Amino acid sequence: MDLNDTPEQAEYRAHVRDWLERHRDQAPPRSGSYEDGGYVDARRAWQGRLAEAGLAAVTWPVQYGGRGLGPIEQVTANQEISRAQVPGILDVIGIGMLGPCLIAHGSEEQKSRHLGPMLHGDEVWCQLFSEPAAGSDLAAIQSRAQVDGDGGFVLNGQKVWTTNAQFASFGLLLARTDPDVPKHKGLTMFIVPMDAPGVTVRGLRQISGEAEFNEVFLDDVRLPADAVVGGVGNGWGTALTVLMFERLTIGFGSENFGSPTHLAQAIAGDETARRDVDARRRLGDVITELLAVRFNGYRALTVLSRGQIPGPEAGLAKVTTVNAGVAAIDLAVDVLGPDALAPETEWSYLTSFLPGLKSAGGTEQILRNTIGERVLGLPTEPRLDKGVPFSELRSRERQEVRS
Amino acid sequence: MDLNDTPEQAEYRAHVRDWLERHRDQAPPRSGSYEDGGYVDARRAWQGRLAEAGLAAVTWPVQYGGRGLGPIEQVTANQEISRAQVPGILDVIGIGMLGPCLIAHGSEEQKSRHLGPMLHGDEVWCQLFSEPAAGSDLAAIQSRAQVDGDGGFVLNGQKVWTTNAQFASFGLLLARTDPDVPKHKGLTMFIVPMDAPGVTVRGLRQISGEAEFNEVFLDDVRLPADAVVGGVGNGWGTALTVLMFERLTIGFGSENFGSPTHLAQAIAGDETARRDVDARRRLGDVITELLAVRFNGYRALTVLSRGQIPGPEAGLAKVTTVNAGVAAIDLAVDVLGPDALAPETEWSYLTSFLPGLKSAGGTEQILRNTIGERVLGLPTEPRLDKGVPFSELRSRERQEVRS
Amino acid sequence: MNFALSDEQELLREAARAALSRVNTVQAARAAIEDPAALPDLWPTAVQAGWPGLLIGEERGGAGLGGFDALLVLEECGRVLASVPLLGLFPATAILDAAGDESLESVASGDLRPAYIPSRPPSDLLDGWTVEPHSGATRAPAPRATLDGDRATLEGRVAWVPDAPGAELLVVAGIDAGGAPVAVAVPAGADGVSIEPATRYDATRSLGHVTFAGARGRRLDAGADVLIGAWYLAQALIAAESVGATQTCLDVAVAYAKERHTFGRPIGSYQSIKHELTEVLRRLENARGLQYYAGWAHEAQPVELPLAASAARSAAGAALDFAARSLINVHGGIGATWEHDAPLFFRRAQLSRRLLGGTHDATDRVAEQAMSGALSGAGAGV
Amino acid sequence: MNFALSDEQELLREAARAALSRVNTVQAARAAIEDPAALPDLWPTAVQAGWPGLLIGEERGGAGLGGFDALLVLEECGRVLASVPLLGLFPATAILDAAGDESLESVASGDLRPAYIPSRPPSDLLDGWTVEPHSGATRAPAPRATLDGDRATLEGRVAWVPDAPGAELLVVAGIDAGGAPVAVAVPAGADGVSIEPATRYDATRSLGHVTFAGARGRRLDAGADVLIGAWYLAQALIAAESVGATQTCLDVAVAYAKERHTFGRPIGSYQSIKHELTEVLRRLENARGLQYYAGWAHEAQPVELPLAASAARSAAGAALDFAARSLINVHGGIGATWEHDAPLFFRRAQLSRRLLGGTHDATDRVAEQAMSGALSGAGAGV
Repeated sequence: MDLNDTPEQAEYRAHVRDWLERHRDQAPPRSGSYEDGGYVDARRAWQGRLAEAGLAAVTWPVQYGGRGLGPIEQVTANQEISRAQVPGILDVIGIGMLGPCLIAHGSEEQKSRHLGPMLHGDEVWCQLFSEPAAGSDLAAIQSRAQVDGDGGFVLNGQKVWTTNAQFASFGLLLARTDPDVPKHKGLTMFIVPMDAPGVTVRGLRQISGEAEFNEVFLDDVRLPADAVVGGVGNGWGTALTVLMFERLTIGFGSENFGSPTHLAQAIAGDETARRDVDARRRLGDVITELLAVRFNGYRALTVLSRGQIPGPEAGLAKVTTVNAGVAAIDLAVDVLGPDALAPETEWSYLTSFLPGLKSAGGTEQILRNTIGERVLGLPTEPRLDKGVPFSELRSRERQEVRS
Repeated sequence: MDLNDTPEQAEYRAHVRDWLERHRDQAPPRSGSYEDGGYVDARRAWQGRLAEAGLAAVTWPVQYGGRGLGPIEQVTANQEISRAQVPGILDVIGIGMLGPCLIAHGSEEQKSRHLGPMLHGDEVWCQLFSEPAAGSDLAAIQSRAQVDGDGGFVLNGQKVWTTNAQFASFGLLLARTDPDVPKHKGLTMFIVPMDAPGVTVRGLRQISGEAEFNEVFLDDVRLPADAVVGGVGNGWGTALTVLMFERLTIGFGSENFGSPTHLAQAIAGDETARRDVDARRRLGDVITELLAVRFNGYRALTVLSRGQIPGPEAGLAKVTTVNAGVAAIDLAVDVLGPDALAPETEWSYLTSFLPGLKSAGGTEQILRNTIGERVLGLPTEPRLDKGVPFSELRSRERQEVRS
Repeated sequence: MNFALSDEQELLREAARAALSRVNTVQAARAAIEDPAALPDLWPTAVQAGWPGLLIGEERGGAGLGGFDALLVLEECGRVLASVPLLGLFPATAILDAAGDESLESVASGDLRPAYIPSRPPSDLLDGWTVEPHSGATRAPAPRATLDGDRATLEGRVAWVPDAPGAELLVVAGIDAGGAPVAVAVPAGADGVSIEPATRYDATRSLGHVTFAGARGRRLDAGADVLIGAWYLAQALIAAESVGATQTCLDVAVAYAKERHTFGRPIGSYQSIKHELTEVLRRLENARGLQYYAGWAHEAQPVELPLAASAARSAAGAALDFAARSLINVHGGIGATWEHDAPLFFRRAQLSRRLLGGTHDATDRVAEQAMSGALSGAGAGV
Repeated sequence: MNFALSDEQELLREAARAALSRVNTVQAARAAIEDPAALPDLWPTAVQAGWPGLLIGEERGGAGLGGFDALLVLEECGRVLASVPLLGLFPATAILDAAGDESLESVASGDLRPAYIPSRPPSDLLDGWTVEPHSGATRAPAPRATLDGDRATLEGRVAWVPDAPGAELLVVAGIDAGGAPVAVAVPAGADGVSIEPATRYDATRSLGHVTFAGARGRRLDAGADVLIGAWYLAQALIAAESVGATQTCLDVAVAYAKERHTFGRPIGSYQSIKHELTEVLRRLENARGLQYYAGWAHEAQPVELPLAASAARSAAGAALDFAARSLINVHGGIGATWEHDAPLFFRRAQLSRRLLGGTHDATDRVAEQAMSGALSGAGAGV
């Protein structure tokens, strides 16, 4: 039981800290608007610097530009980047989830063409999985990829909740190539250039008024045969790799929504709230939950550093973090009053942001199903869609709603 | 919108109040042990007095000894009984639920034989529905009634959660007469003399150590053909009548677990708790919930007095009442400390009593299913037991658990 | 015993619903977040419906209806997020009517729009009449009135006053030099009065910080009981408005849960969705029962109004918060997008429960009432 | 970075589990409700396992292990509701060891059983060292020690002390005339000491009200930091015990949910059951993560112990309450019957969270720590 670095880890930390101290004055600000092209370019360039210094893609194999180190070193790098108060990489989705998927399932051509520009921020990637009717039930994807005369494909459909699509160069896209087999079986993964004819990106405004996500429309988008990743009909398995890396990214729950320190300060700063037993109890509950996430993160990291994959229960960290965040904001607004809901405040932003986050990456209900079944071994619900061809499933639904 | 009595109601109230004032000194104490035969006998006799005076079975037709009045008069009588600080009827289950079922489904012989002694407390009744494997899923009853040579029946099985069985003269029992049809179809309702050979009653101790309920074992109990109520194979429909009257009884939620007044006094009496914002807020929440139950009860009563049946949402009063009760006890013990958990206290009793009550009369989950489907019109869950013969269902389950 | 709406009340409710249906108020609530001018002026609708005179006696040109009826109107406004300045109007007219003020005819006709400038009466941990702080939990004293016969001069500031911007007559709950409550009517345009408009998060809610610096008005013939009644009427009104909004949240969520499919089933068939929506229903019905209690107490049992209105406020504020979050959850990500109606109800929920003392304060008052013995008599019977 | 149990710790846990498995402690917990004599004496088991010396240095005959290890032992006791007087023992030995007291060898060998007589250190809304009130929320001052060189005379009363009955040496956190903390060791049999046994609701929990009336003992060489450390060690210990009990609640409930059928399906396939049990898991794992944090802080980062132990206590107390109620709910009516194990865990949950200041008090201390800035450094890194 030791939270200190081993000598090797300490050496790596010193290297990272030293590099950051020498270069931190070249970093762009930590926050800025992604609508501002200049800011995005500065973040791309900074990602390139981090990559050159070995602070990005720490766990990627050396042959693809990574450092070939373990998850603890990745966390170390992140900790030091945070400590230096500089921004981290821009393309968290590409480097954290899509790149590792390409490394696992991509062809040699795909890897050599894409991994370098991804790593250095020259080409940002986005994940084109979710659809309006395929969120929790991801395998219900309706986007169609039909074979055309040349052995290539023609894509039609709509994607949603796509982060970074507005400035991404490529997307990793899941589409249905065969509707006449059960729904998990007819899917294929593709690489889509975001500037291909027929691709349209539209910002999706959230409660807060900001466009945190995008919708992506695909109208007769033509793709060559070598755009396929992992083989035709193997899209579900390829997608699961991405989702596994997504879980690892979210699972550590190192990210807190709304600084607990700010919350504590806000309460401590109000003479009445400081002595209000109820406000104190609510603050104590929030802090307790967030501390639990942090120390369970260390437990998961220990497992990971031993070469094992943490179980799905790591996903509970997201539930805890989001719900504690909601409770924290609620308390802050109770204490500070309506002024906390002025547009420019941290509290107002989070009040709007968190309700949407609850379903990002799968709703809490789906997560609890998965954990109940895979961790506790509870029986599954009866499934009405098993083994049924996707096309039949859809017409059945349409009928039901009409009746 | 008027909570006052109409002139007719006021007259009835005056009659009841007058009678109670003249007879209250003859009443037994409001609480006592049901293990004490003397106390039970006193309560039987008192029920007889109430019945004679028209204060019991207020809504039963006059021809069966009732007053033929409406639900408001029944509530009025209950209010006055409570105000006079005397006990009400002993056999709430018989008069509130089983008698009305006999009136609806019983033969003339059954009515003339049983309703009188039931009403006057000479013969107490119990409800023999629930079984160890048939609680929420009541139609899964396994007790078997097989036809014998004389056209009578032989009963075998086990019932549970039977209130008053230890001193009841008769039970209304649901048993399976045909296992080879789907589960709702093979059931029949019977009248069982509790002193019949083969009937064994055993107290079922609760967390508190008291036997609030009983188990009833049935071993080759012989019943004549005229013990059937409502026809062979019609048991489910007959049972639904009982359950509807049960819902009306519980639905008003007039009963609070743990007096909110006592709770408020306990908090007001502790100098620290009186000024503890958290304790106050929790008290305020409990009181708010209980007030809502009371005023929704008036709404339901208004519906009822117009000859309509309140919807299943009235069952939410039970959820609110039990959960508010749990919150109330929790607060009381927090404020008073471990001494509140001494065996003789009201708080200690309720701490033990309420967890069991949560599932009495159907779990909260089942209630929420029913209300979600019947009130909000939400779709049902897929059912795996529909149309399947009961005997096949059972063997399927056994196999699953083994696998 | 009859605890249901009368035929007249059903009609009043239908009329309010019809009047409000002429404008797409929900759409306007969204547009107004970016452009406050997009909010339709519903005062003419209110005047046409006769709401300004609803609580004013018939002899003064009003309709002579009761608090229960006013609550039904607010419930309808809440259903569609209509921005009608009734939270300011109704308590103000209740005070003016009790005082038999000279302005009543103009108010009843809709020619003079009054707004209630509230003060929170003492009766719990906090002593004395206080007002909303501009920021933070520490409360400020109510405006101080220096009296000179029928005239009163006011000093002080009240923050986050609903419907203050645009009002023509301010009906103020202040305190005199000895801390006793005084009701004062001040024209909004009088010297020494300033109203700083403030909108936060929910664009349909017109708020203002009202400052009195030597503002002169007339003292109203209304005592502590009238001012206490006005405060609790305001609590009940905002509760009823939340009940209406909660009903819409439930209706929209239920409709979606029947239609949206995952894993081959409508999502409303899953227990997690079904039970959550049943919980919305439970909270809604509880809040509505307490709204009726508050309306009944206002008309028939004023001694129970503090308990009833506080309980209604507490239950309804929490119900709407829960319902708005459920509405978003049931919709998944789409429920948190700008074009969906769910965020508008969410915004309403978040701001509303922090106004007029806030819902937690109302819960505290329920506790205080219970501890001081108001409970035993609550609601007739038993 | 390594936040997992060492091989030695795994072995210690296995050994504890094996030692406790020799008696059916859950069965005994039920029998003891009616007959306290039915409770087995597990002190010999503790002695054999070496627990009395666990926290005592090897040079004094102890094992020289740390707080983390003590927590693992308590977790195992909690799993099976074993009644071993460790809540009294471990904090007492921690104080005696820090003071280098003369009794250490006898304590380490198990010949002399000490019990910690706690006082709650100041650091939140309540000022000064206080002790459990006998009833009600208003706290009493800690026992007052009149000093005379190495000797101390105690006056005062501490209620609801775990493991006081049967202890031979009382290790008391008192205050001197100036209110400063003083550690005093008093033989339980000394004049002026009385211990009134008190059992409430959970028969496995031996409690006592301890009164000092001019009781004379020896002053221990242990300052405020040691007494504060003992209080938070006690908080962490009762947390770990609750973590163990929560684990059993989850295991039993999950097993039943797989086996019990309604409407043709195992009940664990229904979302309401599945999600509730997942919530038990979430709370359990959070509490366990914080138990590890507290154990780590006790050994490696004492400045974070108040935050860590309070957080662990707060999370574990709530987790066990939730888990015990879930265990009953999942079983339906049968879970509330005398013969079932669920009520025993329920009793444990209800009493435990009211002892040693109570879980709400621990939550309050987390808040105080956060507000006084302890948070920024919490748990290395970031």
